[in-house]
Amino acid sequence: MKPELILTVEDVNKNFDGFKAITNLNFYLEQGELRVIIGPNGAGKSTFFDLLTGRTKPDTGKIEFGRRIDLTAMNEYEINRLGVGRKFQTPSVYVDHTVYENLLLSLKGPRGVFSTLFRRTTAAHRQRIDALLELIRLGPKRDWRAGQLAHGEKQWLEIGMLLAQEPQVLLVDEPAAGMTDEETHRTGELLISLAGQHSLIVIEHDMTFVKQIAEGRKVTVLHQGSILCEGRFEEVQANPEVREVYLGRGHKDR
Amino acid sequence: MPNLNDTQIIRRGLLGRIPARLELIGVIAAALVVIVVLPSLNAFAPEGSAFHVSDFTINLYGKYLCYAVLAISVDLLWGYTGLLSLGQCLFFSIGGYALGMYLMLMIGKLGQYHSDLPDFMVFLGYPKLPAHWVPFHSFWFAAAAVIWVPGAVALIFGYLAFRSRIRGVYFSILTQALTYAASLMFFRNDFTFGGNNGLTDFKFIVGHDVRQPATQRGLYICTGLLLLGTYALCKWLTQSKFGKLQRAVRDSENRVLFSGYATANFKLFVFVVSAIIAALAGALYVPQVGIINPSEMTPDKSLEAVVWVAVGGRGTLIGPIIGAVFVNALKSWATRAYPDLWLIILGAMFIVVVLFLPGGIVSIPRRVMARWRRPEQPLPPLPTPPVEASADPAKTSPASSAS
Amino acid sequence: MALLAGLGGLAHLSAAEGNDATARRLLAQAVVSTGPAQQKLLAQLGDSGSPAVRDLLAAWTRDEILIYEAPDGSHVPVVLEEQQDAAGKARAVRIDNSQYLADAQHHELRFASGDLNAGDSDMRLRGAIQQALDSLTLADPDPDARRSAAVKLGNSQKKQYIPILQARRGREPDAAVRKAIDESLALLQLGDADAAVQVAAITRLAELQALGSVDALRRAVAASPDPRVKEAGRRAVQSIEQHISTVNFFGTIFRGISLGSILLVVALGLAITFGLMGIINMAHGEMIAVGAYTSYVVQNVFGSGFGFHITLPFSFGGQLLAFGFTLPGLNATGWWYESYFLFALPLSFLMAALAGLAVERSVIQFLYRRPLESLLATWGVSLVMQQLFRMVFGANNVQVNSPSWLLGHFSLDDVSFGYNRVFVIAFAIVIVLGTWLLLTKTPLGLLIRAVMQNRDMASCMGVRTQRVNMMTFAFGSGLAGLAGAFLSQIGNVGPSLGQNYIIDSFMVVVVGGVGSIVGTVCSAFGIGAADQVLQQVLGSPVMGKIIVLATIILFLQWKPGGLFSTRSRSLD
Amino acid sequence: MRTSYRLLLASGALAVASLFAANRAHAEDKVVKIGILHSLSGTMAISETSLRDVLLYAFDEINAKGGVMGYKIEPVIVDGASNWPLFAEKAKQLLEQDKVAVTFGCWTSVSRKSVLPVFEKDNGLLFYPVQYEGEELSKNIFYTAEAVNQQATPAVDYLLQQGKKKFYLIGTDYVYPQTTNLILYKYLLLKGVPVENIGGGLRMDGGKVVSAGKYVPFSHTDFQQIVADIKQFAASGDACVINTINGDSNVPFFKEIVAAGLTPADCPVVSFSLAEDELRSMPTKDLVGELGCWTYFMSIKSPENKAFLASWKDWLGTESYPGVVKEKRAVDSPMVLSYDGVYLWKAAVEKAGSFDVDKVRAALEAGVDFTGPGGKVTMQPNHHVTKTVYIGETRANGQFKILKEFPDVYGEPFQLKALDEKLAALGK
Repeated sequence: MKPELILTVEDVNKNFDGFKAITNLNFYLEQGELRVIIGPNGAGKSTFFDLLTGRTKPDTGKIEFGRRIDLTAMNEYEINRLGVGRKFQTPSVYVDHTVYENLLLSLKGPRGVFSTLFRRTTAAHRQRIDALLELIRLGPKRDWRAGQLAHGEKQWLEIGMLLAQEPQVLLVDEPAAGMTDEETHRTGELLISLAGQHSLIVIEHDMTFVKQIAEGRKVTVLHQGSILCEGRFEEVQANPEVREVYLGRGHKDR
Repeated sequence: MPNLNDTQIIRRGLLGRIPARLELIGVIAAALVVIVVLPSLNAFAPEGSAFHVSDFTINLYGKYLCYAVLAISVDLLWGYTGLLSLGQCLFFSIGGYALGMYLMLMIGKLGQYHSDLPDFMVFLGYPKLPAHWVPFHSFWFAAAAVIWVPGAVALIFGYLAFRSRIRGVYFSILTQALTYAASLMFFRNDFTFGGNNGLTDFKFIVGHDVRQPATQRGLYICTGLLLLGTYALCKWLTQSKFGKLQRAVRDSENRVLFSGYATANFKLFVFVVSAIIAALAGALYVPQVGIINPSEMTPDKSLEAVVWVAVGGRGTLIGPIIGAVFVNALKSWATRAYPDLWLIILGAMFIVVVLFLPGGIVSIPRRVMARWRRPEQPLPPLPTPPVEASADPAKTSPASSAS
Repeated sequence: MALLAGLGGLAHLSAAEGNDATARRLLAQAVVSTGPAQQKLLAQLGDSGSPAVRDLLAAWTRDEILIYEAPDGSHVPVVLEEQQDAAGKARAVRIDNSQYLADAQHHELRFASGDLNAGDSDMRLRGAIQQALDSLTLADPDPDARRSAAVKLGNSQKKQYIPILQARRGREPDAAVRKAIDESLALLQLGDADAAVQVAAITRLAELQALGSVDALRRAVAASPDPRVKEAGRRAVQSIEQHISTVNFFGTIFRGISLGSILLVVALGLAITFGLMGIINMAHGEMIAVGAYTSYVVQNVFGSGFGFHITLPFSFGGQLLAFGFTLPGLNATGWWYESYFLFALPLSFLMAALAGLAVERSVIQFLYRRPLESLLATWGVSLVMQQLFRMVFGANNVQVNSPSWLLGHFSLDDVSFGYNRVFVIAFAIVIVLGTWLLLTKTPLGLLIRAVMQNRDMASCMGVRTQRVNMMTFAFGSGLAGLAGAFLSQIGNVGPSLGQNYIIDSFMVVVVGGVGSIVGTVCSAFGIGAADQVLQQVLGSPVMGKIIVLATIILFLQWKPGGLFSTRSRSLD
Repeated sequence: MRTSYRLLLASGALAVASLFAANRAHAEDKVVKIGILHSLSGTMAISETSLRDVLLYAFDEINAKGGVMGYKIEPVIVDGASNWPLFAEKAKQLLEQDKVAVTFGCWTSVSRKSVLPVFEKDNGLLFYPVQYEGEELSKNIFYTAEAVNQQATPAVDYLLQQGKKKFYLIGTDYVYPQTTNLILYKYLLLKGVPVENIGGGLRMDGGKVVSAGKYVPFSHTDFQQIVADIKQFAASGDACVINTINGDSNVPFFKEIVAAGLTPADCPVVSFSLAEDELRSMPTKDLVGELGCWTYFMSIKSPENKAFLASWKDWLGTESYPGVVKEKRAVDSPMVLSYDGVYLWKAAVEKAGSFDVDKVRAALEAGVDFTGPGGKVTMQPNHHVTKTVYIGETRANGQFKILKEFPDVYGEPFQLKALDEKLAALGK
């Protein structure tokens, strides 16, 4: 049985003032899949996420969620409520709030103005937050303000905030940036453990990390706004074209 | 606990360190002095005694309290939500005009022409009261208008602005344009609100002679209660989950948006609430100063209100109150003692606060304490990158983020 | 001025000596006489055709004919020579015989301008002088002067001018003047008793599309019982009104472009500081005022000098604090004085750039990443600067005289083009081109664009970003200064000058699209044109302005990034 | 490094503090306090500072001659800062805290409107010196100012005499121009000028004209359209412009007039808000021949005026009040009317033998007079002043050449109603 598609992207084009950011992109993500996207700078990776999350509207083409829902007609928060969570390239947390509050604001639940005014925080909520704190290993720093955290910890916190939303699809942009090797490894393990229950797209530059999470999985290489090649990590690695445009220029070009 | 930098001081303010109960006691004590003690001394202490508070003083303080409420409304937007509105005085004035219209009609036949029409309509030859003036014979209609008119204006403008994601300085510039357009509108004589002269020469408010000290005292007490109420409301707002979200929007709007919150609705809600607060302040201001005219709604006045907040300490509730009272008291003194230098004092104060004291007056004790505790640790000479510059990847332009 | 008239009188002497000598004597008599005698003398002067007298008559209307009371009690009308001695006094030329005024010992007498009283003239007398002048002017070598004289005679509704005009019509070489004469003749004939003459005159007016004749035509139609006159008049009015709307149409276009140029000139500096650098400079208006005040100071230095004195309300050791300084004047006159504006332009740029530099170093350099706070701090700067202007230049507006080459206008088919307006359009084109060249074709421009696009990156690449910031801000401020220099020529110069333009400037930049010079240009002209068209349609400048502002707010709904957005996303 | 910086700051602060501490002492024993309530900062400071100066001059002059009934005048100067609620606050301060005997002040109508309730409530006394729209009569205010019939209507009379047939009305959109133009509109109709000869536009409400003329907002700078309109209006000759534009906007207006080639000979402009003081900041060579109408001109040749001007100049040379500009000063009607007001009040106090407001008011209403620089001024029972109206035309030196005088014009604040009645009687 063929697994259900969770994301369908077909013939998508996007121009910025004449600059072709995305050209004729076709992309399919299966339910529970973990997909890594690699590609040199300017390949259109972040724009791709922008398109998926409603931040940018495509000029042409269709983007569907679960084969039914047209994402191009929706804006960021509607798409998020559908179950698409996004982690930004540089960590985006509420620096003035404590770690606990950061997670509290991200918990799945009603998102209206009045519910934030009148809904009380229940014991269940607190338990869920405690569990998440455990997972991202920030339990001891529960009452620290997010602005005081180290870079890697902020990455973890953001991942925690993403998980608090209980999304179906996680879009993760360079999660390992600024982390120690040990932390990076742990992040990889976490992402792998999420696959199956969730669908994930991970953008990454760190080839060690990519290798860790993409071993045996499908990898997409973006180049100049379209897919250069797609396939198992090992195949892609061996592809001479890929080596030329990307690997050939050195691994960590950031 | 790690070092606090300036921005953190701004955000936490003085009261961040004071236990909630102590703060509550302080607020109640201050409220008692303002709302009970001062008016009592005005009413009962004999004139000439050391305890007597003159009618003039009560009236002056009443004005300051109105400004304090206005300042809180500015801070609710700017300090807590990061929206620097240069149009708060528009709402303040609309509130003032709404009540002013009622007061105008209450003059009745006591005006210059002994006509039921306001004087300026008589001599400009208006045959009858324009239709939109008629319902303002009712105090309750006017009181309702104080709330719904500015609320509606804020709702419409806010909806348009937030829907198209206008923020930061663009929001400031647009609110400035809105205020400017509105003041041009009100300056027009044809607009039936008295043009440049505005509304003035009030006689009665709900049956009381507005010029009597007792009435003024009553208005003063109402203003004090309004300030207390505003403080309580904003305290509740900013401490609820809603308030947390407000600050989240200020610090990282994209994160909030990508967490499934319709940030525009939140901003709109704050904008409308703060417009209504400003309008209530304006409505109480007008009978106390006795005039409302369009120069109250020029962009400069709104900027001045922002100065109060900045000087007092933004992102706190006590800061705007201190700032409004302090700057206006200074103004009352300086325009008398050094009229030529007043603008220089105000301008310089603003520059100094922005550059060297971003936390305002309320941050001073904290800064002093921070120095005293760690003398070897110098204060940051200049504020660190603050609120709106927080790293937010989605703010970069698509051209550069299309990596 | 006085000397122009005096010298003019002397120069013409040889040409038509006999005629002029008589005319001058008549004039001298006219100045000191009153009532009907004076009127009669003036009528004679009008007929004399003496060009020398014309300048003197004009001088009379400007109160430049002065009366010297001789020791014997007689009144001698004179004009003062332009050449002044060290004491500011000048020789006096007698009107009657064009000799220098001298006392009994033949010593030439010298006077300062305030020493003598002016020969009396009031509005009615000036009317009479004007008529005499008009008759004389019909023979003026300058066609413009002839034309305006002809128009005036036509409006006078006095039939006695018909023969004068007809005589001139025969000799007139200039087509425009002929047209004006025809128009005047027709207007004068419109009052004829004969219906046929009236109809001919009406037809002629319609052919000539005479703007000023509509009222007269309407009156004639109403007054005349003759149906032919009524019909012809009705048609003529219709046709001329058609013409008026055409004139208004083209006039509005021109005015829109000129207003757009002014907006562009004031907003261009802001497009640099706000658009490129992201600094919300609320003191931009004060930079404009710096430029305007610089023009004022330059004007005074070319004149009698400039000085100021401030007393602060503090005492120090019992002495009030005070300071000030004085710049000596060049006492330039004539074209040399009039050229002050050409010197004022670069100096305005320089002074405003220096002021910008000072503001950048003292305040803005700390606020590059805090746009909202730059807004607040620069507002403080603007308050301080306004008050400094008041202290140095006084709370009053100051007096700036436009050079004569910026006054006046020319007309094309009844659409008038003011020289100052034409100048601002040219000026706008020049500074936009200059700015564009600087930004795109020079190394500095490259650096500026690099720093503005990515400050950190540029800094990493070894660009001295601090310096580039300084230069850019100074440049933007300098442009504001240039705008100020120009504004001093069309408006008032006062401490709050800048406040009148600050909101407009921001609107122009925001509508144009932040960071886009092309956008600024388009939005300036768009807003200027919209403003003028709305004013024309609504008949109310205020409503026009309000609607423009409302439209801008709505426009930003549609295009939040402005016309030429460099970002395709929402505004951050 | 840091320490020295702080030291510098601290010593700077100390120096500033010591400056503020310096004070000027008054050591008079018998004094009467008089309030001066003008804007010394903000937009209106341009005009109002001169009034403060002339008041100080008048006080010094009176004090030098022994004061008022032996009391030396002590001025209490407050700044309204061009902020109307602040005017009300300052008025309260003067009346309730300083307990001044009388106040001289206000320029704009709105400032007067804002302090009026205060003066009525506290039963104070205010002298108001600046031409205004009338339609007001408070028992606590004495208007030495020109009423509309002491400025605008005489000017129109003069222009009609000069054979002008078409009148273009233009002003800043606020109550003074609106009211004045409405009065003039009715006045012109009454004088037989047809409606189509009154330019600028009309606005009707319920079949009645409620606004006549063209209006621009405050600080308007772009007059191209309007001047083009005037030019077309004036193309047929015998036209003139009635200008009630306020303040700053006059400069761009006249520059545009000059640029369009509209000369005073073709189409004179008569302005009601430009006096000598304003002309100092105007390019006067472009204005030569344009008209003005006031109840005082600096060029009046009476001995009183000559003496006044000489003594004023001497005073400027010797006074030591901070903020008084000494150079290039002009004197104009509002200043002289302020000055006249001081003497009218003094006369009334002396007549009443008391500073008591009610008694002084009664004395004023009974009629006191004073021969000032502009001629004799007499207080009327209706709180306005009978005085001489002058029509003048601008000269290149910023002075007016007097063309005509209307002696002893009775100030009449309520014009509109009277005109309406007259028009109704004529069936118009």
